[in-house]
Amino acid sequence: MVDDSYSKSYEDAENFTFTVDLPGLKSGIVERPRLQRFLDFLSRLKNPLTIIGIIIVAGLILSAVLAPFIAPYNPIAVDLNSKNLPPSLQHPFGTDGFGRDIFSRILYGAQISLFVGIVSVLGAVAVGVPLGILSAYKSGYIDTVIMRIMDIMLAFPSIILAIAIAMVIGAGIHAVTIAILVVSIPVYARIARGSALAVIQETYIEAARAIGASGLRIIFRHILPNILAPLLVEMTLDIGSAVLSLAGLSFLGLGAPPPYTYDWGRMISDNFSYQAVTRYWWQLTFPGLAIVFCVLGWNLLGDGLRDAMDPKLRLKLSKEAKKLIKDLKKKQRGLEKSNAKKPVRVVN
Amino acid sequence: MKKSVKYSLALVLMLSLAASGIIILSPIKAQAVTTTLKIAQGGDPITLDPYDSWDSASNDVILNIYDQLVMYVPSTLQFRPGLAVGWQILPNTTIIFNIRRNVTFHNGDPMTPYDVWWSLQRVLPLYLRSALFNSSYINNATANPHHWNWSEYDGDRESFVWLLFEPVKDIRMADIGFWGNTTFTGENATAGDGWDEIVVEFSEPFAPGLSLFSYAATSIVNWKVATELGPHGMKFAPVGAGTGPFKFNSWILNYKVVLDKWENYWGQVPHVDRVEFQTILSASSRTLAIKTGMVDLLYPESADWYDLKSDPNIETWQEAGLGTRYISFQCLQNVTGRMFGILSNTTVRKALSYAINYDEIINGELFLNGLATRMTQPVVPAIEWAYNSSIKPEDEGGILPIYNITKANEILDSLGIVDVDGDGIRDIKGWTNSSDDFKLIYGYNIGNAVRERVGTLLKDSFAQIGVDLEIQGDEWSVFLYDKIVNGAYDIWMLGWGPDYIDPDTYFYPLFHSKFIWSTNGAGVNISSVDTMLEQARAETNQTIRAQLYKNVTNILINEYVWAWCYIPDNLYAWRTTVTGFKHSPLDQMDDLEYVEITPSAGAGIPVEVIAIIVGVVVAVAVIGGIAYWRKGAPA
Amino acid sequence: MTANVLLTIRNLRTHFFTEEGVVQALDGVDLEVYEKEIIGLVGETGSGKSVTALSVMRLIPQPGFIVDGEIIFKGKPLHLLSEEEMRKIRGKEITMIFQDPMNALNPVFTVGNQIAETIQLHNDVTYREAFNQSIELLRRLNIPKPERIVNSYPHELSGGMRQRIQIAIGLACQPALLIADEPTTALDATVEVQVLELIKRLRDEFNTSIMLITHDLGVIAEMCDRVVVMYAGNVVEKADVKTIFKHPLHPYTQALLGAIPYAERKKKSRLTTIPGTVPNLINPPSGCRFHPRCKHAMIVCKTLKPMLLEEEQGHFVSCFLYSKNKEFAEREHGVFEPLPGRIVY
Amino acid sequence: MKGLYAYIIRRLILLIPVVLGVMLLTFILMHSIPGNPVAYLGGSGKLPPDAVEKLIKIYGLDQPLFIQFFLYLANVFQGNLGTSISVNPGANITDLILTAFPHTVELTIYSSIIMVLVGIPAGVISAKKRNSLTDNVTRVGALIGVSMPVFWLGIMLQIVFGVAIPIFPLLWAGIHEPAVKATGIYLIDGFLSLDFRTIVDSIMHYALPSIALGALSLSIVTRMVRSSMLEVLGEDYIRTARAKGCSENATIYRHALRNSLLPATTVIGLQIGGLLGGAVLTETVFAIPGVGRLITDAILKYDYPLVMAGVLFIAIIYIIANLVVDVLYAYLDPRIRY
Repeated sequence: MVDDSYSKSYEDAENFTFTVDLPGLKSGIVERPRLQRFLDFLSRLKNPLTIIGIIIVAGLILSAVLAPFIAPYNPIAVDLNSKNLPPSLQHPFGTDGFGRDIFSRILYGAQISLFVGIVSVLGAVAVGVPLGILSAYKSGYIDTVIMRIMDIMLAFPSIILAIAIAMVIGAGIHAVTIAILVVSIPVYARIARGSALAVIQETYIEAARAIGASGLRIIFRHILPNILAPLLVEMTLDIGSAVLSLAGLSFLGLGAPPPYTYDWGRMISDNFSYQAVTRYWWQLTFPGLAIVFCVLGWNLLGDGLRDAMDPKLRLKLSKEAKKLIKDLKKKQRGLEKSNAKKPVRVVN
Repeated sequence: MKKSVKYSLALVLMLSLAASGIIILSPIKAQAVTTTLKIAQGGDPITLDPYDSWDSASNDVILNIYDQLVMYVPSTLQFRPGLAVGWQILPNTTIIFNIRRNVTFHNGDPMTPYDVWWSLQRVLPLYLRSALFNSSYINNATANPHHWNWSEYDGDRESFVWLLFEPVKDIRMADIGFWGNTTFTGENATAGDGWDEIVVEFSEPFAPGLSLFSYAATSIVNWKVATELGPHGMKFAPVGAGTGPFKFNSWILNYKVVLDKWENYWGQVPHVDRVEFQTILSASSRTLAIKTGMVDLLYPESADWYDLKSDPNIETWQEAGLGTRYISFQCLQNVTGRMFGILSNTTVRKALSYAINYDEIINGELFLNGLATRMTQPVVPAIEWAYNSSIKPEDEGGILPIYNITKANEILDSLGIVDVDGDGIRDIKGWTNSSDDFKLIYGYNIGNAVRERVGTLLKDSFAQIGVDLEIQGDEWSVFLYDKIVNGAYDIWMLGWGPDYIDPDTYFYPLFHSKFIWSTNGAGVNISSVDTMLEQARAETNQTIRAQLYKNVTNILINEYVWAWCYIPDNLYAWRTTVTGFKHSPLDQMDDLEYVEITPSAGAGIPVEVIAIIVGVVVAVAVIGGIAYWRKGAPA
Repeated sequence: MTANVLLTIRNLRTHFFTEEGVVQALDGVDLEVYEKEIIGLVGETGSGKSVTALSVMRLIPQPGFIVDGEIIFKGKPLHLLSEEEMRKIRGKEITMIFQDPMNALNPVFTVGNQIAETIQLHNDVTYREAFNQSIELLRRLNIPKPERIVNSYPHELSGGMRQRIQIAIGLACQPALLIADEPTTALDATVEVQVLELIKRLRDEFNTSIMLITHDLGVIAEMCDRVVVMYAGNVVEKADVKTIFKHPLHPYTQALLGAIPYAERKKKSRLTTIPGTVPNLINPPSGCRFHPRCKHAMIVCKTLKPMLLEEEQGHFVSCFLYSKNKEFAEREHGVFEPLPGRIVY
Repeated sequence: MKGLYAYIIRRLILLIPVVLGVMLLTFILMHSIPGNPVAYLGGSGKLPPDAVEKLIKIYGLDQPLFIQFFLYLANVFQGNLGTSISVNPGANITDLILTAFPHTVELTIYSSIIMVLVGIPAGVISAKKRNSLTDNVTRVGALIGVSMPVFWLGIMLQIVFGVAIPIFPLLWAGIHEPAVKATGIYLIDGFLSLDFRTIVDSIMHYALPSIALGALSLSIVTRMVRSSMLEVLGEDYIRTARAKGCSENATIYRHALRNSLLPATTVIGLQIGGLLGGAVLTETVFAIPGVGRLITDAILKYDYPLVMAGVLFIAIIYIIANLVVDVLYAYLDPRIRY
């Protein structure tokens, strides 16, 4: 009953265009070399939003990797002389009740977010995709069983199921990671199954079968490459949502135990007090902003990738066109007035 | 188009007219007919059945629904007659209570001595209860229809306070002696016909005996109601079970408990018509609630204390409390295969107690925010006669350790515990069998922010003395009933609230070696301490007792069994609309019958304005729909 | 021909401003439609036929724009009208039928509803009346059981029936001009014949003139009075149907008539299906757009653009092989020799 | 219509295995909780051994697993979800959840109203004015909305509209209670008892939470509607409509909107699940005594039975919601043959 139809369909949102029947294009076809296509792909990533996304994600990864070197302070070192300091030059994002530098903590927090996001998504892919391909390749009761299980998992609101699983495993980063991983398995299973089914219909698979290629070979040689694109996009987007789930779970206290309290969601829940709400706004705002930017970055990147993956003629008016339209409109307005009194012109 | 504009105008007019009409007609103009006292609590009560209540949320409600034999003079620690008009203490093994007459339960039943007896026996240890029920004088089922099923009744669960009642030997109604040979009709007996005495016998002399009967747990319940309702009913809806100033109205789980004024209260009839104990989980929400006047009274958060203090609409009260908070060390040797045993060394414990930042814990904003005093010994200052005021922390010229990293380091160095492999952590080879690094486990119960933060603090300062601290959070019951008693932690923080106002409660359960796997989690096992505590318990001469307790105190302090942390203040905050609130030194909210409240006008945007706004919004929505319909489908 | 002109298109230029570049879909189309005639626009797929039609309807989707030229319908300059006025003309004066009957009807409304809508849009009638009128209309197109048809949804009807419904929508307001954009391509042969019959009959019944866009010369031959041959956004030849089929002048026309395999029926080709390639209309061949494929191609063809001139009575052609163009070409640069011959087809 | 009923019934039958599966999953989770189940079945405090025996008997813990599962099923179908162990020890979980549920429902209703009344128009407009400033603002806004943690938005709203500009009440406590408590949903009860104060109070108190909760779904719906709108605008029948001479608005609102709303229905259905999940966080921030806060509290107090029961409950509600949406879809789209 549940599917990711919406995520699939604002695929088109970003780069939708009408399609016109334009003259003589067939004769324009040429087979482009692979490199050329890759270059086109890159060139299509050149839209401002995507670039922002790339920058953000790169920043995240950098800050996660370089945190020990670039972070001005130790994220768990207590400094009781500088408690609750507002943002300043020494402490760009201020300090918390223990005098710990929020900026450094956020930098380190990137490690946790990235770890959980990437590991959980990769894990989900590693489990989900084989399942999906299997159920597509071996249709029949295997297919039914797998897909029913997926349905059942999808019958829970994801965060709720994640809560339950994390509860069972016991609080901690690993628990949260596993929870998110498990929850996002069905998505990939479905995607893989869908695309694999589409591919299997193709004649070249028939051909491969005909020449007696082994199932594995067919899967690896023919099916996998073809479902790679949608998977990549979905993964990128999912890392974002994984970060969100992580934040939610650790806000509920299922996240990292101390001393790894520099997880973003946990920073918010730890600092969430009347004092913080009324006085120490920075303790709540900056970790939240970190989450927002992180997720935003992944989303932008994902959307950009998707656009680049299945290119369509995107509407972009060149300068001349814009100018032209403007004076066309002007002309028309002017002439509408005039042709009101213009005598009817008879042509024969 | 024009048409729809016209329509919309008409509709807006109509709707706003309707709205204003509703306003005029609606009952909002009439002020609330009842005066309600709203109290914010940090959690839902566990139960409203007195005998197994142990958390403060339940206690506060129960104390207002039920009465006890002995009660406190408001905002003091003096006893006053409760449901017992008086009592004699025969040479310290027996107490005789004279039951108050003409007291009626909330359902109109008169309170009988049998009710008292029945209510008291419930808190006794199981073996004692079975003894009572099966004793010679209550042996026939018709006389005592429920003697056979008392255990099902309480779900085989002993009262949480049963330990305290161990010294009780027998509870009986007076004159049992010569009634014994006649047929017993106890439950029909009414006060005043010679049955109005309750005799409590202790197996051994027990000085603080009287205070046992002031607990919420020993509240007097209507046994008929209790048996009708059964455990579940008593737990969640004890209608008519009590004699207290307020009678139970309703309990919306996880939301609020509502109590109504009980007009026929034997004492001061309440001024307010209704009391609501609202459950507001998050601390900040509670603070906001009282600042915005959504509730009238609460125990404020120490973090937000100064905001409330500075608020002109809010009055606050602060006084030294009776509870203590301490950091306990695992003093036992070689417990169940764990590495430690190093903490069994007094000097190491001393060193560690120098590495604890007491000042931050007491004054830090994340901790007590200055609303506590340094704890210097097991007993609190409020009990002057047993308190040794000469014991002070070092900075005040005393001997108690204060936060002093260098000294801690020196001590450890002098012990020869040094960092051999240069990983920044001292090595303890030779001290224990297992690991090399000096590594300790700090335990706290998840959800207790202060203890968790103390862990963070300790980890930091212990790192400075080359001790590695692992912070481990556990759920409360696991924390208490599994981990601590099985010595799974090396260090942990706990609090102790007095069971009764007597030094005994601060020493006996905590340091007597017979409680080592339960309340004496530190595993203090000093024979001299044991003997002195037993003496003090039996002794009635206060000066001698005082001396004994002071000796014990000295031993414990020099043994560094605990790091004596702080004594939290009792904090109350209430709106200025509330008058006559009696703040109890016991940090509880009984005596609400004296509270008066002046209803205040509700703040916020006037309802009328919002009414109009809502009307317009609705109108626009409707018109939008209509317009779409007209423009859209002709079908 | 003395019948007076209904629609005149002069030097119509419609360009699409894509991010790849400016696609010169139409550059300088000249044609006129007389009253009560069936004029056929023929040309290989996407030679600009549909774009011409859409330009007339002023329905060119973004980013296409009429850059230049004039469209005069009954003396009204359509290219100058405001949207409001244009809307009054669409569906009432000029209507259009689209190729794919599957998607051309709105799936969530009943057929009757959609016909009635058209009627209601242009005449002041209640929905009920409009609905009854639409039933009448269907009966006039002698469609069986109109009462049942009107209450059914498009997906419940056959392709041919859908196409008939489209025609009904088109004729709901007795338009003066009905543009049929490949009305029968998606239908199978038998149905195709019926639909064409219907159209032909309607011309006399409603005396509308019909612009029939197709790449099927057979259809042209049996339906049309006059033919306009288009190639790559230009009108290369136009004449009445006999002349065209008797002696075509333009090499392209000849090629078409010679049933050259590369002019086979193709489905619509969508620009979007060619990643990042440069369509040849973004920088079209210089001079005569046909010259790369023309077997009579001359140097001049590469440099200059021939004009659409009248070779014989009512027979226009734009090629340097003929008449004024020829003279002009010779005058311009005397050279007159074929390019090194290349086999294109 | 008849077909529709048949369809509904078929869907209901198809639902049974899913529901059973959901219960099985919950059961498995319940049983993979570390430690001895009696430890939490008995509640805090130590139990005498015979009591443990009794409990094991009562809960049939000595039975083989699958029998236990059937016991569990039987209990659930009798509406008996077990007893809470640490939130309200001994309380019947069904009561707990049922008392809490109306508040969650109310919150969800408000949020979905926001989601629909704002999301759909926003999507339509930004699709209509494509690549205009409005469109870009909407798109970026939606993107940010998609990437914002619910609870954080809640806190920010509190800071801004509760502290900085005190317009709305900061938390749920203090809401005016209706005289009639028919549904437990205060808005409805307010209307039933014609108590205007309650209605207004309900709206005011739920304003911030529902905005915080609705934001995410709102953004998703906006993006969804926009995309499907653009997709539809490319369809042939839109061109037909224009060729008929429909005005721009008529084309968009009559022809395009209906078609583009069809896929949106599914998404909105899915979002109800999102709302239920988000309620857990929102109710925690705003101290609304709903199912979500109940679950949070249970998590903090390790009340395993309560958490699992809550999860099961929400899952079931979610399933039902989706069923309703599917039926609605089938009803709206004539192309679907049921």
